[in-house]
Amino acid sequence: MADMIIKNGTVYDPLNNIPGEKKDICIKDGKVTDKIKEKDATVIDAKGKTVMPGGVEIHAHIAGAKVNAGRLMRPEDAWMGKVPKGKLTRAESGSSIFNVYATGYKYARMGYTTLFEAAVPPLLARHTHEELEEIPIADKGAYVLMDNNWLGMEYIKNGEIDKLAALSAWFLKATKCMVLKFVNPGGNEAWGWGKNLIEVNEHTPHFEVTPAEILNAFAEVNERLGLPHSIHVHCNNLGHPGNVGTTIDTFNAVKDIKPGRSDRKAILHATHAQFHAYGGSNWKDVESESKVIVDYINSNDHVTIDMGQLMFGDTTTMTADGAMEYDLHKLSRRKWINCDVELETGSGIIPVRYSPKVAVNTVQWAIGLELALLIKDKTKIALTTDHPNAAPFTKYPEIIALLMSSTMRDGMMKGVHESIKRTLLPSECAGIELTLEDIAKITRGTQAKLLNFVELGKGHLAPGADGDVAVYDIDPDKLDGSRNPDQIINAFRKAIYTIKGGEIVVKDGEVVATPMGRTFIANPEIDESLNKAMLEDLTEKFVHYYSVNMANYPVQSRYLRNPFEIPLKPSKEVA
Amino acid sequence: MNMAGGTVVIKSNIKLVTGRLIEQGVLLEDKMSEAYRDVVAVCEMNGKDMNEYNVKSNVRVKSEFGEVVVKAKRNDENPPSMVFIPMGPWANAVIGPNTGGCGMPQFKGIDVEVKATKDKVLIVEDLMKTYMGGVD
Amino acid sequence: MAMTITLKLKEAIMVPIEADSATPDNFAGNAEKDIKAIKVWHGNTEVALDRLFDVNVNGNADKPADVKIIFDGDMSRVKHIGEGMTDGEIVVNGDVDMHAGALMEGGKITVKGNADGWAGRNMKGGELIIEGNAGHYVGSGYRGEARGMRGGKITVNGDAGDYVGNQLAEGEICINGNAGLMPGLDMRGGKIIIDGSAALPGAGMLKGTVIVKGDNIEMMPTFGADGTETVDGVEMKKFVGDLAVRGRGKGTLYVK
Amino acid sequence: MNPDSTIVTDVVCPLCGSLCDDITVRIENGKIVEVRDACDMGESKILGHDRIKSPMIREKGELKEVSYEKAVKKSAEILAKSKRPLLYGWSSTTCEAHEKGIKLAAEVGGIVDNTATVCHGPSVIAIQTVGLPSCTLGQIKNRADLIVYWGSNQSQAHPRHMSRYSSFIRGFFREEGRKAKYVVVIDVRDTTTTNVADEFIKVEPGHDYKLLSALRAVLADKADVLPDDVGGVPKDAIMNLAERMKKAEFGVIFFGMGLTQSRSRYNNVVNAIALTRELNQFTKFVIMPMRGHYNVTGFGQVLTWETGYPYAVDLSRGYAWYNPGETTSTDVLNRGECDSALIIASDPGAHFPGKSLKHLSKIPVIQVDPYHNPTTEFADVVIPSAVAGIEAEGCAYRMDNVPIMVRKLIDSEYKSDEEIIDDVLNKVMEIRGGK
Repeated sequence: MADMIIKNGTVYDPLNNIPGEKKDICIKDGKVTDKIKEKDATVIDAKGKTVMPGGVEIHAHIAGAKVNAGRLMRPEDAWMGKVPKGKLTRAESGSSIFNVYATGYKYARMGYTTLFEAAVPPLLARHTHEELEEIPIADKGAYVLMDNNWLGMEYIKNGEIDKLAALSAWFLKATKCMVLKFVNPGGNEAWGWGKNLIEVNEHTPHFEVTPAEILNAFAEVNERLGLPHSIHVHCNNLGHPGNVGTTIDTFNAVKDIKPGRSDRKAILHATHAQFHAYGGSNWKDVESESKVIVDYINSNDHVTIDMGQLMFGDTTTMTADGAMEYDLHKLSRRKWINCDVELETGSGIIPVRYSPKVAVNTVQWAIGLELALLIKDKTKIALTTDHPNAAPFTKYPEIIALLMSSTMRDGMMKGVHESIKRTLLPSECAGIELTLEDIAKITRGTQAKLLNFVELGKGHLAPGADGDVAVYDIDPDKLDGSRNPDQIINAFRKAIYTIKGGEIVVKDGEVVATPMGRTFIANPEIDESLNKAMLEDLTEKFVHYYSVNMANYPVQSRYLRNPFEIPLKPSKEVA
Repeated sequence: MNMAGGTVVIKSNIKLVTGRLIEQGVLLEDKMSEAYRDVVAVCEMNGKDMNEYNVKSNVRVKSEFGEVVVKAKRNDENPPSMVFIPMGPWANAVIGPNTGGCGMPQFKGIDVEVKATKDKVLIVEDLMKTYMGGVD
Repeated sequence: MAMTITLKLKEAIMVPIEADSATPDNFAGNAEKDIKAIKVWHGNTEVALDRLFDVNVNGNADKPADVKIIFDGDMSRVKHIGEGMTDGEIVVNGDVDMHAGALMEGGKITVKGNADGWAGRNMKGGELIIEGNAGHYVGSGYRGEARGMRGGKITVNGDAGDYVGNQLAEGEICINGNAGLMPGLDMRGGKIIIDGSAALPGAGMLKGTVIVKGDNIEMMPTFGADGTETVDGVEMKKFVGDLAVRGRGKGTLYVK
Repeated sequence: MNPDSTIVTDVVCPLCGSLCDDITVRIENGKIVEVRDACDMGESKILGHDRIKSPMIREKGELKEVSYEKAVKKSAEILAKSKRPLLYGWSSTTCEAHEKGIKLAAEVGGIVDNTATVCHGPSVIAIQTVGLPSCTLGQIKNRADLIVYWGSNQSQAHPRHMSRYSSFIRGFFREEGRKAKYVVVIDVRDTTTTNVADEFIKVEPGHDYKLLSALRAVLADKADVLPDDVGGVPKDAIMNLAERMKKAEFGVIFFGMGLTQSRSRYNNVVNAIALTRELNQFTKFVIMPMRGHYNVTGFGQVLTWETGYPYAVDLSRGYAWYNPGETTSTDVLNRGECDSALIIASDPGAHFPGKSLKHLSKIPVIQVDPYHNPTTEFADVVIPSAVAGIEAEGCAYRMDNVPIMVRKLIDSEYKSDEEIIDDVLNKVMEIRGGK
């Protein structure tokens, strides 16, 4: 691969305190470097352009059982988004749930080069990897669902945290994932009987543990294992009016846990916070309680969030929170898929149309923006849409424009439901506009920081970083984003260049190369005797209650093309 | 009872149902064998129907889509006026090819006529030859 | 100004042609040689219209309303005729393959022969007349959609296949002969009139009206009798349903 | 015991959609000599049958043995010059082969379809209409107290299903096994499955849709409109069944081709799913199609992530177009719309209606399969392959969408489906590049 120099661009690299400086970026052997010999290098003239590290997706549903079930259920969605094959590219499909090729291409066109699949049911992990391995261009990783794990809940009830750590390590390895993920903890087990948990101190049937206990125990395990990211949590009571109390209770449930590694303070990442920030008591009087979340995040360091920004239009909701999807089905009566996964978790899928004429949708739309505008430290909040739940990820450019342009927000607010008055968007958020530096944070820097992937070369452009770069058609010297949101949208929709590992993969918004990226995995080490004790318990679960033999359960290494084991920093208790 | 050309018309508007059998599954990868033909080229009928219409060995099953000779086999759990042929090449000679706009031929609930016959059951190769050449 | 384009197949074909580009919208404002060069799909190959058809162009027109297309002869291997057209007229002197008049928004299509499946699928407006028989899914929607046809009128002089007006939301479908299985399946609005017989009409319907005038009707067990009413001068039994749909089956079914 | 004897445990059975993964085999001198714990069908497949010995090309009506390279080249030539080839089968091979096959279909601009087309294709259309409240099989094993088999003859089609996942198995909340469950069979005739049921409800052929609607009407408090008899089932029996369903702690409907292949086809399934959905107003209820081939589900998965649609996909215009009734194999063949066919890991000769076979006899046909079967009679090129799941490894999806890797147990002199398709694909690209 030829060396590369991206010359004269305006570089936004917030993690290295570069808030928009004219600067050259050199890449050698796929990594950013200080200097190269220009005459042997590919030269990219970025004069008058914006240069950022490659985008990082911290939370999206892009591969696996649920995503594919959503595709299967919605041929009408696939048909609407069709793009014929090109010389290099395979046919694309989907307007809210994309086929594997469209997923890779569309992210790359927006300048994204690293993607994380946010919910892997352990039993179905092989499926996730089969899809991830077909998504072209980006580097990838995945989060394993431990929310309603039977043996995990038994260990928690018995206070066997050591064994819980061994169990978590086993599932990370067996599923080739790298983050512990929790969706409606305890609630999915209740949903196995058609019930749900609303409060963090309710007990799940039979196993008699609470969401708070589950999260507290796993947070401690997460720190002991030294995983780079904190536990990644979809709180109980998603999407219901008045749920902000549950959300804050969830945050408080892990407040006593101390970080196990010095490079992050967060203990819990609360994903798609928008869906968890509601006041009111019903669908008519629902209101924004984003302020409660904002104040909490502004004054505490143990919780970080991503937006889960909702955008108006047609999309598909899909989550491991099966009970919540059933609630949505009861509201909309639209087609509904449910899949409970034995001994582990659940899931559900519903198509949805968010309308600016609907009170609750308007409030939801406002809340995501409020969170991003009002949280002071932009390294505590990441831009997401919980793709495809609140909107497809292809809406990111519009969201960026909304955050950078109060004019655009004011325009849109004229066409929405009067419930907008029950939000902070017209009042407290008035006039606030994010800068390109802020955007560089919430779309890549923050993600890399929260995932602790900075040392691994993501989300920044210091020497040693991955040669993942996006060049956008924005001249910061001339940009009036407030007045010209369309320019922002167009620029972020189609990068002039996306460079992945030093290779040009997108030029002028078109895919020009389709290399295959790496897959990040975590392999925590566990004391042998502890592991043996845990395995005796787990074997018993397999022999009697799983429908698959234990020997056929772990994902074989052949399912990962380019695995990359991330370094862990375990604390002494487990090592 | 109506004698005609050496065969006996026993009934019309019998419903044909096709489906799986373990024995058919066992021979799934051995379809050119005699054993497969013995298991699959079979028409299960209620004993009442067999007695009433004097069926001894083979029957010719005819639908508006085609006809086929198979061996009759007594199965009293099969209701009268319903016959069962295991899924496979012989059944397919008579099932409904129309897919009802959804890709699925009608493998179950086809109106058929069943007559006793002395004709032999075709081997697979010969059955397939009946589809070759000619016009649709 | 007016333009008439006559298209005649050069030879019988096996692999179907997909002629969705051969519409008044695409022909209007074009010279003869440009019309002849318009591409249609033949299997996996895109070819110029005049490779497959003898193309005869008479006159000229700036807007689709002034364009008339005559498909001359048997078009039973030509799919998507008139798909998406917004105005103008298409006449087919023979049979047509699937998706005739699909996504049509305006104008008029007359098929002198039979039409295969999905005639008038997702139609929004205009008029589709099939003088012969029609296949399955007349005036239906695409797989997975909640709403199919949203406007316009379809008339079938002969018989129609199964699932006439599946997912019908708005518009009118008249079958002058018999309909097959489940006309008005899962419909949400609009009107279906069947002069002949039908099996299980209105199955799963939420709203709208199905009228079956023939004698031979297999009824769903889940419709509630609601007296009689005079429809087109004939006294008919009125039913409400499909009551299988919890709380939402509010369609009207009239039978003789 | 023979010193060369090897025992392999936890073998995955590559026969039906139950994908049992607890089989033990004994291998001696590179041959499988014993199979334990499989059903008769699985044992028969794993022990093996007569094979196609060599690649063949038909000349003057007779199949003649040729080199592998020649057969691959001939196959590629047929596909490369076709206007609308049909690439059908796929259900008895691995997902890795599927991926290659779909790539080949995209390259040659053809239709790609699998055996779901004549099995649970209608269930797919139903899912696209109303969704599917379901779960994995272990969930049923541990929780279900009411099991309904509707138009599905489990004991014949999936012989170990009842003992591994449903009626007979003991589960966490069902320690009593069979005693803890009430089993209902709904079918048009007595079968070996009805023999082990607590209740058998006999419905007239073609009347399942009406019976399902009647049950839904009872749930909707509209029982008063029902006639005394629906599809041969007395109203009392309908009322009782609805009540039993509402009172279950965890109910499940397993359905088979009794719904997908009879009158109203996919709409029977739509109605069964709608019934299940509505039962969740009262309790927990799920529904599951009894998928046939061991990896018919896997093909649907792969095709969906590759193209957006699960079967019957026409790639001839460069993008994917899916329309069962048009792009489904039997329709394409019945209507004579394709000009060549590649048949792999399936046997339309034995499972398609006669009308479809007539067109198959008129066009060039390529067959990739380990075994001589009725389809071979139509083939112009035959390429023998290794048996996936015995001689080649790869991913397969159980009927409940759980992915399990099938094993390579013994070596084979033949290439795997994946390798063969890859060779044909490369040859096609070579031919196209040379144009």
